[in-house]
Amino acid sequence: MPVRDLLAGRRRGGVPADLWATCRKCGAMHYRPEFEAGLHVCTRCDYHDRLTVGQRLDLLLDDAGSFQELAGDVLTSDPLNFSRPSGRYPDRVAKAQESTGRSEAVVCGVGHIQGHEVAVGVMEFGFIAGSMGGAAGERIARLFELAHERRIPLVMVTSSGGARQDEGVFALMQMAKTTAAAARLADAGVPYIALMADPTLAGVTASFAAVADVIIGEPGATIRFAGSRVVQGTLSRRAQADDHTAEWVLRRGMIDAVVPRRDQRRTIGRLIELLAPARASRRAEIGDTARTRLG
Amino acid sequence: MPVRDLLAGRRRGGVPADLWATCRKCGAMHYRPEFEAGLHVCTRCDYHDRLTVGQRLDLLLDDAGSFQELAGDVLTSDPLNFSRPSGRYPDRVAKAQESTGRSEAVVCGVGHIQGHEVAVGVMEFGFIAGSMGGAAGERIARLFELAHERRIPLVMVTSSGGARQDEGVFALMQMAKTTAAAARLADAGVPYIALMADPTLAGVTASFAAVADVIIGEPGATIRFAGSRVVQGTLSRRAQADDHTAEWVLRRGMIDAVVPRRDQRRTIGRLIELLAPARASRRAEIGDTARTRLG
Amino acid sequence: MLDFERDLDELRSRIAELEAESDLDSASDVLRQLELMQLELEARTADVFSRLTPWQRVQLARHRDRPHTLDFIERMIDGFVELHGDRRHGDDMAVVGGVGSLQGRRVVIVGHQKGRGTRQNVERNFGMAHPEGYRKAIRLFQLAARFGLPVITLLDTPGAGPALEDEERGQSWAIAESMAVLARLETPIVVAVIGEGGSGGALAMGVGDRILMLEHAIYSVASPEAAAAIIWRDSKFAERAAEALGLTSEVLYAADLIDRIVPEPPGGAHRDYDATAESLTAALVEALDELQAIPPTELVTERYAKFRAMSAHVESSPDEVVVDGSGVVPEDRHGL
Amino acid sequence: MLDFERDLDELRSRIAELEAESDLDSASDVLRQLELMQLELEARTADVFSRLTPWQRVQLARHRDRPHTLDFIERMIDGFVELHGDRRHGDDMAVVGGVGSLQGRRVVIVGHQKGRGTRQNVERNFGMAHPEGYRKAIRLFQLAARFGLPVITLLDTPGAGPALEDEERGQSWAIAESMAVLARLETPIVVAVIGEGGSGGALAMGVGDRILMLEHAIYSVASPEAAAAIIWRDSKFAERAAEALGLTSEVLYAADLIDRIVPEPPGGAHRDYDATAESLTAALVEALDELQAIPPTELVTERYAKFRAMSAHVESSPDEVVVDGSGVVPEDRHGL
Ligand SMILES: [Zn+2]
Ligand SMILES: [Zn+2]
Repeated sequence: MPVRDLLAGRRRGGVPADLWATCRKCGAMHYRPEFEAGLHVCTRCDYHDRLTVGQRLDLLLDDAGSFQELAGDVLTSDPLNFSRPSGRYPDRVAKAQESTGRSEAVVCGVGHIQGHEVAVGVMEFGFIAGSMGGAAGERIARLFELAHERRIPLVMVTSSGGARQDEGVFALMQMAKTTAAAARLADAGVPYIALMADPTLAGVTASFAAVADVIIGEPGATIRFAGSRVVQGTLSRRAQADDHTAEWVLRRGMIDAVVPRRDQRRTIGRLIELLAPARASRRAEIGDTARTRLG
Repeated sequence: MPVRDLLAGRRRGGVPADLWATCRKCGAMHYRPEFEAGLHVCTRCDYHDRLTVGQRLDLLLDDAGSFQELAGDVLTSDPLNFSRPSGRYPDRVAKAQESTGRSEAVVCGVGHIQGHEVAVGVMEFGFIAGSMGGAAGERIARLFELAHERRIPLVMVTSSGGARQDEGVFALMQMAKTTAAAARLADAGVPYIALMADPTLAGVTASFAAVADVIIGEPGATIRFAGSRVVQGTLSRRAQADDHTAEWVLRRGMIDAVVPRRDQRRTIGRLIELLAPARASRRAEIGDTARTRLG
Repeated sequence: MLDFERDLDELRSRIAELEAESDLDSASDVLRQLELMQLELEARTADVFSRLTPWQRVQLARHRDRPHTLDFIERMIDGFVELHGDRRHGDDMAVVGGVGSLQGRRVVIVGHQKGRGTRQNVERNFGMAHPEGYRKAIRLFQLAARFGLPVITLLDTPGAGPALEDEERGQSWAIAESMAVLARLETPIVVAVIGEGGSGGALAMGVGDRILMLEHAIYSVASPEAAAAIIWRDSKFAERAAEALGLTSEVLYAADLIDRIVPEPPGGAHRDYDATAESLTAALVEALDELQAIPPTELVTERYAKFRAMSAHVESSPDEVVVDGSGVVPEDRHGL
Repeated sequence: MLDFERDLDELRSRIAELEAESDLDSASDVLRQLELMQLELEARTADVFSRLTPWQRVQLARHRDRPHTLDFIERMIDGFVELHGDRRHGDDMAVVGGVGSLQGRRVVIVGHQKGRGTRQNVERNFGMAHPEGYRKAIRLFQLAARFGLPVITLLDTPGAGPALEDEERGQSWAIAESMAVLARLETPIVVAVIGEGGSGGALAMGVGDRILMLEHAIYSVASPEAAAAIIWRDSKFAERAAEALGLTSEVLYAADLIDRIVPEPPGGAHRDYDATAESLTAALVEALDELQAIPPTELVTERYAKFRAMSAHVESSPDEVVVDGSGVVPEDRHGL
């Protein structure tokens, strides 16, 4: 490990923090190179740790390098002139942009999974808790519309605390907007697969994520309607640590499967193969048109 | 009371049975003329006693005398050459026909409710426990098709133990046949209202009855999937007397309302008024055609 | 009785006392005094209500005497038949719905239903719908479309039920499905926020062609208390959250997120149910009559465009979204 | 081991013993003896199975070693992805389903799933689906139609769950809705009764364009035990009920209630899973390929006609159904 990394690492009890990864779920310590080689999965409790958009694209796409971003210049505005103790909203956005290297809490675009051209959206929890405001909602809606126009399957990886409070009802309405866009895609017979990663909460669970044709959960991911602070508050009486995991919602019939990270690309690829509407023949009609239009 | 009636009545403890009606639910004894004036409703427990087809049509239609029966000549056959300890199937049918004065366990036709022309089907529990065999299924399917063709609302009054065992899989298939006919009516935008009377069980509950647009239960009616003898057998562990009443299934979200007998015609009439597709205008287009075709 | 109502109420009591003491034969100066006090009450009411803070609006929207869905149905709908149940799990008392007619127009009307008093509030779960409530609503929406009836929804909920049993039965899935169904429902839909428009629990029934809002109703991404808990990590900052969230009808109308503010009688909806219902009826009838003229498929297209346009975002280089070297989002959609 | 299998099994054991004792170098008379015994086994199997009573067929259909839905999926479907849950209440283990390909044809396949052994049987509720099982199936049927995939259903259940909790969640409603959805599903549907086709619980997933039935499967209006309880008021008359109910594939084929009997290997499906799966695959593929050529809306029309024709009734004066003075049922429908 280079000295500058050691110095950069925050230290805990004398251990260079960056050299060790602590499981968010069970607290187990993992030697970081091994943890990363194991796709950020806890070997003790099987919790699948949060990934950055970059890590996720690497894992999901055949070739993350050829991913083409859509609507990357759609950025947040500050409709309510919102301010929190932790800072003005635009400053918080700027800080999130800086720390994540992403311009919003969701990155959308086109890539390939197991050889299939796919519309892909990945949420970045590191960006203001992956919250959905107007810009994120706009990007997601455009992604659904792109998949619709080009008749290519859509894959969304969700990780979000819900609607972004700082945009008030503007953020709330993104639930309706993205859900309506997803519903139109379903009517068009184009498959949409959601991969719910840790955590998928509130306004994201209860909108475009829940209406996917097939929903896959990541092991250990928290999936819930109530936001985390709401649950810590007075409203829910008996929520427990093990409630609301992917495994829990699977038992309750809400998702189709819990799939470990190492198998996700293959499983999603297979689902696309099985659900995509007669690709071979349609490609000639629609795919080519889209490609022509796209240059 | 004429002497011949007194003689005809079976006697219980010296009381002429016909002079008194015993509540099937709570055992209360009611002076029959009062009981009948009260529409066969128990004044103690509000149980709505079973009615004959004739009584039901009197209660439901504006003018039972102008009821026109449909497919009354569709009669049961004996596809399995079935025999029970209680007799050969055709003999049991003949006996039922004699005792009820009806040719099958369901009587279908056209009448008027609150001035609306309506396709009406009424099941006769006294006819082999209101069971549905091929003839009943055929009559019901034709009724749905008649309502479809003439675009008139349909009202079904159910009271049945389920599929008629004596016809084996022929009887079972009536579930699919009648449900499919009801589904087609729904697709055509013609309202279908079911009135579940005591008892509505098994193959009738789980077919055309359950897919009605609006389902009304009669107070105290038993409504259930499992047939009565199945429940008395080993399969259901904790069924209790009060389970599976109309009130119970209402609380569980399965029916729309429990409506007392005295209000049923008005409620159904109002529902037809509200749901019937633009009758005034359509009548000219479709109603007249149907009327022409019907002479 | 809210703080800011107290002062008005004292005046109101004095008028009532004076009225009780006086009679038709009272001296004309007593009658004149009464008239003056009436005028003063009106002026002071107008004054107080013109200066309400967002937090006071929240309190009004939640006023225990505020008319709820069934109060409106009773006054607006003729021949109402309540329809119960989701045909799957239960009959949620926090959502009521049925068929009836509004000034001669056949409608399906569905709304959140709050209770009054402890017993009713428990029964109605404080207006917080369970999943089966949304599924009942979905069933009624589909019934409406099947028979060509327009849909009216009345929004009045602190939010969807957040209890463990709500999670168990898929609260998120029920809400999302309700929005998805409404988004494509081929019949006119008019939404009216009548009290608390609380978050996703309200929006679940809030996707429509026209969004009306009673003057003192609120509509919010989260309850002020929840937002305070999220933002200030302390629900005591609810008043401040109410100010920050932009939840009043005026803010939302200015932001184009709602279509119309429906005026309430002086002193708020709870001062005069009949007048409020009349005001809402007029607005609903106008909206329905406009929509009735539009073909259902077109309604769905316009409804999509309406919600599609609800956003607040900027594009660093508009009209140039680069995928594969050229724009994929047609220019004509940027306006949405 | 069923009674009538015991005799065959003794012979089978003796063959196995002799085979174990002998080797490649054994005297040719030993080998000849073995061969003769093999032939005898085959002949006796054929004989026993040609004379099976309906009750014995019931026992075969319920044989604890009989292949179940997942055994078939494992052998017939490539790249199967199981999809879980009804998105409303739970994931019923008594119904399994998912997507995969059958000899290169993309399909949605759904079936009842029985367990083996106590633990599995409890988990799978003995193959008796709960309402959420049918609702999962409905979801998958609709998914199939959305993406233009044909549906295969495998029927193998004693009947739908009759417990109080099944009633609570609307067992009747789930079954009826499943039939209503299948009746109108715009995609080919092939039904195969693979074991016990028990009453409405089986028929819920049994509405399709082609109804296949494994040779020794049964399909019945009620389980023989339930029918015996209803008819003789004693479930001990099950054997007699089995005879009376007409539940074998031959009877149903003769009655035109099923379209095709799928042969099982000698000794029954449980003797050779692979051969049974191959036999079923061939029948499914043939049915699918026939149906694939028919436009979906036509499929729905023909499917309706198919079930519409399933009856056994007489008309005292055919073609004269009198309403308002003239016939309402068009003549061309009498043939259905
Ligand atoms: Zn761990
Ligand atoms: Zn009684």
